[in-house]
Amino acid sequence: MTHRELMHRSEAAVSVELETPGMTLNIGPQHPSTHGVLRLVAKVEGERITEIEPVIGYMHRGYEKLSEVRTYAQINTLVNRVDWVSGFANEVPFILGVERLMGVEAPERAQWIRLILTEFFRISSHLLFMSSYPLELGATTPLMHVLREREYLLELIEGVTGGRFHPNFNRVGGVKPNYGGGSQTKKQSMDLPAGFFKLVAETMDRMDQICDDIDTLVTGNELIKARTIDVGVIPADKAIEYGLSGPNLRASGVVYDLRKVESYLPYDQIDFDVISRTGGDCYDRYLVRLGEIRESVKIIRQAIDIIPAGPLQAKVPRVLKVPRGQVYSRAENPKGEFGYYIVSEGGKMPYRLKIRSTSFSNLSILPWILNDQLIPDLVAIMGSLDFVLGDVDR
Amino acid sequence: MSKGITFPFPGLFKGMGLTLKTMLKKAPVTMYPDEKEIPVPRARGVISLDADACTVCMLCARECPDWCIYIEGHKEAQEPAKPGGRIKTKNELDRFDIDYSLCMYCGICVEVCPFNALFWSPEYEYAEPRISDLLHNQEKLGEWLETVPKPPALESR
Amino acid sequence: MSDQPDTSGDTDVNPLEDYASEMSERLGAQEFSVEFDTVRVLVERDKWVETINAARKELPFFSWLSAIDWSRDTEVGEGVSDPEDLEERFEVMCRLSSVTSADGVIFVATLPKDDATIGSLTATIGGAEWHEREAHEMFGIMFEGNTNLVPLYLPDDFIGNPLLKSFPLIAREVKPWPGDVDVEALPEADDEGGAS
Amino acid sequence: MNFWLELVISLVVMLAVVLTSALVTIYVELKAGSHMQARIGPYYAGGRWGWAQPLADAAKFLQKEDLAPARADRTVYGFAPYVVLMSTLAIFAVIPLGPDLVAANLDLGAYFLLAISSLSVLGILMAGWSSANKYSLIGGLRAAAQLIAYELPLVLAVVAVVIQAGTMSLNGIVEAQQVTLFTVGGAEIALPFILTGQIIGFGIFMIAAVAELSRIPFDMPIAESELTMGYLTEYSGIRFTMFFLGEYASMVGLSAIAATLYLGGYGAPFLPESMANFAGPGIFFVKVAALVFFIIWIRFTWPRLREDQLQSMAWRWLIPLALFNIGLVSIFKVVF
Repeated sequence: MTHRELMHRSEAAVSVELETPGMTLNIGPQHPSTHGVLRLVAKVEGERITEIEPVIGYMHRGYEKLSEVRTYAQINTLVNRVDWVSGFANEVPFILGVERLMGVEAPERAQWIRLILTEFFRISSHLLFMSSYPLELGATTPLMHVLREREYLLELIEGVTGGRFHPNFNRVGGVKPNYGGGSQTKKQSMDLPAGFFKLVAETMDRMDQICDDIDTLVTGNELIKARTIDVGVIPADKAIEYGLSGPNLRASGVVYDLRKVESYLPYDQIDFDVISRTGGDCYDRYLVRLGEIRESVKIIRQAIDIIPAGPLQAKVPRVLKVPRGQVYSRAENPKGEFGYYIVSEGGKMPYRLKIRSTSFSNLSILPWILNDQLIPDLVAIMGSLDFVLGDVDR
Repeated sequence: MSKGITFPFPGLFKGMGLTLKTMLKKAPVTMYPDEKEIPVPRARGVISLDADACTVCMLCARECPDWCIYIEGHKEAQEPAKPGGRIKTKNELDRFDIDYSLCMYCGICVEVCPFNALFWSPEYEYAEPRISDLLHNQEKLGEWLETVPKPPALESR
Repeated sequence: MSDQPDTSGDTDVNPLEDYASEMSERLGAQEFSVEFDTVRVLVERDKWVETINAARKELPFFSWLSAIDWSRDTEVGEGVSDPEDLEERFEVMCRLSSVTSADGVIFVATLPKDDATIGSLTATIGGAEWHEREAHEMFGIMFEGNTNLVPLYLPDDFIGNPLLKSFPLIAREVKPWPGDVDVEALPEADDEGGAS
Repeated sequence: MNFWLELVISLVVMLAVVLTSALVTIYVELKAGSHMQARIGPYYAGGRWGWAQPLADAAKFLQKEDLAPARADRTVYGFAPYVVLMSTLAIFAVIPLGPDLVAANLDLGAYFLLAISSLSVLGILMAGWSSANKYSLIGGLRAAAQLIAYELPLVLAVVAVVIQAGTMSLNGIVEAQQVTLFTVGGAEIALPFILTGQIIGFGIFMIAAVAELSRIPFDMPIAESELTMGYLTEYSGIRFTMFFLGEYASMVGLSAIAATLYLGGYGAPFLPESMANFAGPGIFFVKVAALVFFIIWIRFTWPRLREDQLQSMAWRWLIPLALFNIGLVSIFKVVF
């Protein structure tokens, strides 16, 4: 008999005498476990949640509206701020969509650089989860250990793109080819800096090491297991119905990874596995992400061996005017399916840009999954969904 | 007990071994004010301005997504190169301000500048107690110019 | 993008075309279009819920739901390319996709501006609730059957539907554009590029 | 000696010992915890190693405004921290630092300890209820539930010690651990209780003690990721300092009890009787420090359990185990 059933039974026995009226508990918008400004209005009886209403929008920046007054190059600086821990991975589907509308294709080297940087950001995003999730369960040390290692990765990203979080490195038709700024500096290429491959190899060894450390500190820890196994189980049909994607979907037993099914970036030339689990509980979601870090390390190791020399950007007009058309372009963001529906009316700015952000859909399951859970499990479940509020509110 | 938990709780004690090991090692910390963190050459720290190169073409101010660059200028007549030659007009920069409280460090202005006037510098120590002090004027932007590093060498492959 | 069949050229050989036509025929949809690998199937407003529920048998994954405001009255950004021919309307879009392949279809329903009402998907798709709430507050579209159409992002006392083309973007109106002060005409960047 | 003089001296000495040990514990937690997390921790305060950090923190807290929520029950709210601190200080009155170095040598020392250490929950409940904050209330109630669940294994573990020692006086218990058990090559060997059949009891005592201290992995009453700060949510300034000091003082206090009951108190295997009053406090300090470090160590390694898991652990595992332990010790006592 599980704890939960026991709890139910004992509560039933007690509630005959001790009838307590419910209470409304307002969690957030300023609360340590809401990752920013999520607010949850929970009706609780004791510690058990009987009804929950998530209130979002405290960080609504109106990116869809702002995009309508910005050129495509300017939008690129916005979209990497939607989910700010995976900035580059957000730029990729947007730029791919614009490229599809314009009929340009990025040169091969640019595609590989995109792939490598996307995987960097995947590791970075998952490492952030590895640090924040144990913190939500009360363990403070993984945070420091993991962020320490993530710093090496961010420095690597900064060395290539100039930005740690918001690279703004994708350009229509490739990646940023040169520094810009007049004839002298314009010629100075933004290609990978010297020693990059060696540094990547070293950093990837570090990533393997930190994965082992995470295993020691978190995965094998019995208290973590007690808190996460069989907690917050999302069955596959519910996950599909609510549009959960990425590791959250794969933990429920649906093996669906856009890197395999959509043919974008040269993922088809790389040998990697799609990590999935079948339980759908918090522990499985955690394990899928940990496995994906290891897979990404594998991908990057292969990619730095394959990457060919060549130009960074295809020929594109100086002033970007995108032909009329509508396109839905999506890619596997660290958190799941990230897509853009771009409606162009032939101008310099899109007529409408719909951002299909991952966390928005991932979080929409909250009212269903948090019903009849305990307050401590609320924190465990919410954390395991790995959302970024900027990605929810856009 | 939930599944996957075995009695002597080996995981708990393995974790304690790791924290103890970390405690005995030297902490990988840069002691910041005493010891400066050196950013990579490409780091987007602050934008520096070479005012002499600027021709007040307004491209950067127009392309800026945040509208945080303010430029003013006037035309000035220039002495003709040889006596009797045509009098040229030249644009003189009066004001070039970047409001770093609005800037989102995207680098579009540096990219679009056609005259080698804007550069990225990796400097980062310009936090201010008052938000209005984050508006850097022409002189201040010019001071950053000497901190602009040479671009790094490129990977051979 | 590299290995995708090029759809902007000859569309006859595109397998997506066959897929879309078969799909729309089976669902009894009005028409379909395939551009840039994006399959759009037009659905009658009255058959919206029914069609999507039928389509979920093979495309179970609910990806997103949103709308477009096709309008001549454009306060922000660039308007449509041919304002004269434009039929003012809302398009409600819902994307379903497979969880085994790259297949995915965007279902589109057209709503007139004066009667922007459509059936709600929330009875069968739990995830549609937030998306419908968003479309409701951003465009003012009513979803019949969704009992919880309270604002999702905006404050409770907010007036207006921000994503309508006629809704001004205040941030761009309270501050003058710094690029507006002109000293001289824009130099032709291409000519000047190698000058200095 | 004059009774009053003795009282004043022991009061001042005990107070100094308690406050110093609390501050030192805070410092060790800051510093050791930082290094476990690959950080430096306190660095500037006081010049070297940031040794003055706890003092600086205390000075900062004292300057802060003493806030109380508008709807708080001010009397209870203001009084709660002192109840907690008082119950903690009282623990130290009976802890023997040497054969004669004890503020009050009670015959029922162990009984007094258990009674007084559970008083702190009263203060916590007062704090939780009077704050007029739902998080505080839940935190306070969790603390109460936790205390009820863990007081029992704690008492049962101590009962086994009392049975083995045959006395409730703490001095008596320490002396019972100095009794020569056997001789090896002329050296008289006396072993603390942890090595003579109380290993299970020690485990139960430490688990229950950590639970009573509300520290990770049992810090559900505070649980900052769930309840922001539990019953401490609304406290600031001097009252928060009282809670803070109280927490660390009781950490030292419970470690001192554990050292006395299981680790032989001020005694050491080869320590001659005559030296006990001089070397005793040092030896005792080392033992307490080891236990305090252990508690800090697990705080920086483990996550937090869930309240219902903690309850089920207490009622389904610890209490039966403690009863079993009593039985075992009793049989042991009767047979030998």
